[in-house]
Amino acid sequence: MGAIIQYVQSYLDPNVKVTPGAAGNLFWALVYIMLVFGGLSVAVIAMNWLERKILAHMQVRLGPMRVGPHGLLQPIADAIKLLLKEDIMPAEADGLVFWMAPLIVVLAAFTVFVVVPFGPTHAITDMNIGILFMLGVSSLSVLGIVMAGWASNSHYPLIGALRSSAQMVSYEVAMGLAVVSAILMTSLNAEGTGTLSMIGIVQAQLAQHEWFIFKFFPLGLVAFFIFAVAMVAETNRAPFDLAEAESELTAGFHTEYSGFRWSLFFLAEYSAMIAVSSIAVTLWLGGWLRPFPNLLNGTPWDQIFSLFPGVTFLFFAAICFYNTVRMPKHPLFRIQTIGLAGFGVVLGLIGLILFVPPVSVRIQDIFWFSSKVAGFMYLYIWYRGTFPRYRFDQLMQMGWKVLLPMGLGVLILTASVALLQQKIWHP
Amino acid sequence: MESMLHITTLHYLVLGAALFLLGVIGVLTRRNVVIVLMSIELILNAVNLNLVAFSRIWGPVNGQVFAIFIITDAAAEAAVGLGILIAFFRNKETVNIDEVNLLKW
Amino acid sequence: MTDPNTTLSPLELESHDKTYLDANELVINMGPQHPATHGVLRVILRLDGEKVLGLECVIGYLHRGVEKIGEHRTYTMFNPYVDRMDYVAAVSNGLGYCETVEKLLNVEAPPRAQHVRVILTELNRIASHQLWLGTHALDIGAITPLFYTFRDREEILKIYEKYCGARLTTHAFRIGGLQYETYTGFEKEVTNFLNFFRPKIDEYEELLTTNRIWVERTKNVGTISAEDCIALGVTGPVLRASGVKWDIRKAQPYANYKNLDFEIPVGENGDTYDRYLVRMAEMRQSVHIIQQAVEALPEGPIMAKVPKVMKPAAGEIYHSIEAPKGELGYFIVSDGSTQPYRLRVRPPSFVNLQALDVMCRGQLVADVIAVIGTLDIVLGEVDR
Amino acid sequence: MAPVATPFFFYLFAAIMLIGGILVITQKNAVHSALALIVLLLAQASIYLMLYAPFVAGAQIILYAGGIMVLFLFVIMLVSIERSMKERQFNSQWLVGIVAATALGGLFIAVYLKGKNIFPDHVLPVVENDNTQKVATLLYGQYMFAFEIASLLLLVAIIGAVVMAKKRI
Repeated sequence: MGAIIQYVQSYLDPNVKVTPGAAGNLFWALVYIMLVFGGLSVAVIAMNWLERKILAHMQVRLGPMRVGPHGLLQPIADAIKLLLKEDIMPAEADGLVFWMAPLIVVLAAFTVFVVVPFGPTHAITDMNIGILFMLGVSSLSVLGIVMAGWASNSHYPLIGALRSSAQMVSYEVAMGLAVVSAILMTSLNAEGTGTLSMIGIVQAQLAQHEWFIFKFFPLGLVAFFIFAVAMVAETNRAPFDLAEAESELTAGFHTEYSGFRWSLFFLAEYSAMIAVSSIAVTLWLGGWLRPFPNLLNGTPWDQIFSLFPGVTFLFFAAICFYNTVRMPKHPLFRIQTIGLAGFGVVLGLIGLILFVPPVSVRIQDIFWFSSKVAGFMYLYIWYRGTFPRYRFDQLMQMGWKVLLPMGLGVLILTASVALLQQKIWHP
Repeated sequence: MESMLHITTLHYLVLGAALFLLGVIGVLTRRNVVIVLMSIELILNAVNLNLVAFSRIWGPVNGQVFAIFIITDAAAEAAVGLGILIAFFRNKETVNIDEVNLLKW
Repeated sequence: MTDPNTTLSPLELESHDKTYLDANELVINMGPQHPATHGVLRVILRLDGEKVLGLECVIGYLHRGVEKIGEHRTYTMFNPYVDRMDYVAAVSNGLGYCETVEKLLNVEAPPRAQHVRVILTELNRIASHQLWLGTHALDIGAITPLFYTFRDREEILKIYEKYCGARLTTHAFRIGGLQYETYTGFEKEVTNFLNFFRPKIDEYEELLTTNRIWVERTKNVGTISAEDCIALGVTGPVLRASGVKWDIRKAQPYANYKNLDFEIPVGENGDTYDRYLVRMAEMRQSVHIIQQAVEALPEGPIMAKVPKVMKPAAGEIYHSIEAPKGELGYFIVSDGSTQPYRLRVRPPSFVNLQALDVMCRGQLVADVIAVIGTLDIVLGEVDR
Repeated sequence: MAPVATPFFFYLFAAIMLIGGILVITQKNAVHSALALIVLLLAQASIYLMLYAPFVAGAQIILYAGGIMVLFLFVIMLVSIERSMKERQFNSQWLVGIVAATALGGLFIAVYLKGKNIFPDHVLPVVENDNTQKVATLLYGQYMFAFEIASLLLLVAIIGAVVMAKKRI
């Protein structure tokens, strides 16, 4: 107990830089696992609500409005419904494989968060091969998808599984090339040694005073673009959602799944989205670094930027209060109005807590990282609202004939430019 | 008991040998070509395990480099082997290795 | 249609091929419960991996025997039934039926009635194309156009509701003219709708026409030549997209289309993208037609003199109109009694659906969905 | 500091690997075999981590579990396995096979017993962070030629697989 208090004290003291997730510190690794996975579940729930709302507003409709004020409790209602639903297994299915498939997908999607760096000290662990681990483990979810499709013993899931495995395997290649060109950039220091560690990659960007998306313009940008396309394909989302193309294959590999097992697939899909966005943020968008760390530096700017987390939550609270005022004054809406106001109060309180200096300093990294990831999440929703779906052969063509040569070209160019820079410009 | 708890290189080597034997038994006795191919993967993995264990005791990572080469080789082998398997299945409609007894079809 | 295999049905092909065993071959059954078959169409697909080797449509899940019912109802009583065939273009169905019976009776609807008929049918054409666009885009994976088109289709349905009280199966016309006079402000509301709708077409086009994915998904997909179209009896936008300038509104003008100025949009390649462009252009032309009809809306009676009990002279008649989906024809044989001796409908969806096999051979599974969408079939009309 | 529970984890993963290996060669259903093999490969990746070979562990996960095994599952799906499941699983020389394997095992045991003492008992101190660099230096330095040949091998394998598996080229 004393250790905990001591730890919390050291945590709140900005001068002490503890690394709670360091290897060997099993207790704090466990605490961080709880925190990250709790946060992840909340993020998935919020994402569910936000996707439905944002998509609805893009499509001139309201989205969920019934359960809770502005449908805020809808994801919880959905979760309860899914958990209470009868769990159906087709009679001809292969029981063991059918049972294991969603577990593998969920495990693969969740395990990658072990190395996601929410801040220099906010990570479960820092692995020497962090990015390799992330790519490797996230590629394991293909196995689950293939198993789900095969175990259902039905044509639509089988085609869906074949499609999605072929898609994920092909796009992994382009993705890997883009990642390699970013890792190459980490080696542009005096010693000439790069790193695969997720924290190391962000620190390399800090040391080079440049996010890798702007490095060797436009090479970093092109690599980022390749990754950004490949990551959408990798997570089977629109416009690459062929594996679960509703109009063609009903629901693809999870056609035969229902209830809890289906919700596991759902959970895995959203956490995989967050995971690949985290990779993109870490590799190209400076991870936990705040915007313009070089241009707007100095203590006053630091202080201004440290206000951002609190202000954001206060802004959300203000939106809640505004909508509370706009609620119909009918007695039927009384509970909803109170609920919305209460939600606003909670958000406002969180915002106020975030203004307390020790907290606000500590929360900076997490805030910037999460808001960058949130930007990607919005992009995902936007794509879904805008694009039609690619056809399978076009998708393959894009992966192998467009993104792969582009990735190779970017890799070679980045290497040449880096070599030139080291040998000629700064000998 | 003390020696049991202290993990030495020999432990890894014994594990590797056991895997190797399992792979050999699989290759020699199974009739399903897919499982035979998987048994070959088992054998390659056993070799990898030994290489990595040796590189751990002697220091230099040459063994790990060879392990990576073997993984590459396994990928090539799996691709060609499964390609042959598909061609075979298309003509004979079976994956039984005992039926592969003709030099032509 | 050059491949000799095309003469065999997919199921025959299967036995035909048995000597050559194929690990990838798959026969899958799409529908009748499938989100993209627009109702209860069942398609048996024979696939090589993702490639379509052949397909067979199985229809009849929505068969209600409309034509047989017609033989047991009087001419007036049968009128509402035709709305239930192509329920998204109910007004056109009604127009075709009323004009056929009028031709049989040798009556002509008064000019005002004809103008209102043109306005309502052209509105219906827009509504039908909107529904097509939304569902077609949804099939290809763009979910947003559906909501845009339904938002705007609502305005048309509101006009219908105000005019005759119904939104979908309107039963708007009567044999000999109209039952109801237009409501106050009808012209103004229709004009308002036109002004509201013109920029909306641009909005749809903005989402799709130049969208790279949309173009890639629709260009050179489900191509059908003009000869094949004519050989299969395909009509409507599908025929016009193949480059044949055939529109019954121009070729055999009915109602008062001969007084109205409009153009027939024609495509070149006969692929899904051209059919999309043709339908978009048709919506613009419909707006143009309605504009003229509203401006020239004459005063006068809305009902011709029609006997209370209709007993057309014995004989037979075929009359067809250009419904949103193609040529909608009615063939009625009268034996001089109050009921038709035989009634037969030539539904455009049914005839166009025959082209599905020709259009899908050699394409991929995803294209089958796109082609079903682009044919714009309504199963109520296919099965009748 | 040595990792906390090395013996425990070693025996855990070794048990997983052995059980997985036995399942691979005894299962009737090829998909179940493949699943057992995947579990085995992941356990082996963990053992690589215990041997301070993180890069090989990562390559094992990406290439073996995420690549090769997907290929296996893919092919198992394409070839229908219902028939082969009903057939006899082991061929007629199973006795010979087992005898040969046992003899080989005996040989292994003999060699290990004899050479038990040649392995140094001390554990080298490990700088964990430079493993990837060391591998890279060797791979692109000393073994550059082998690396190129490996890439050529992969190219040949791709072409060979396509030629074999495609119906009409």
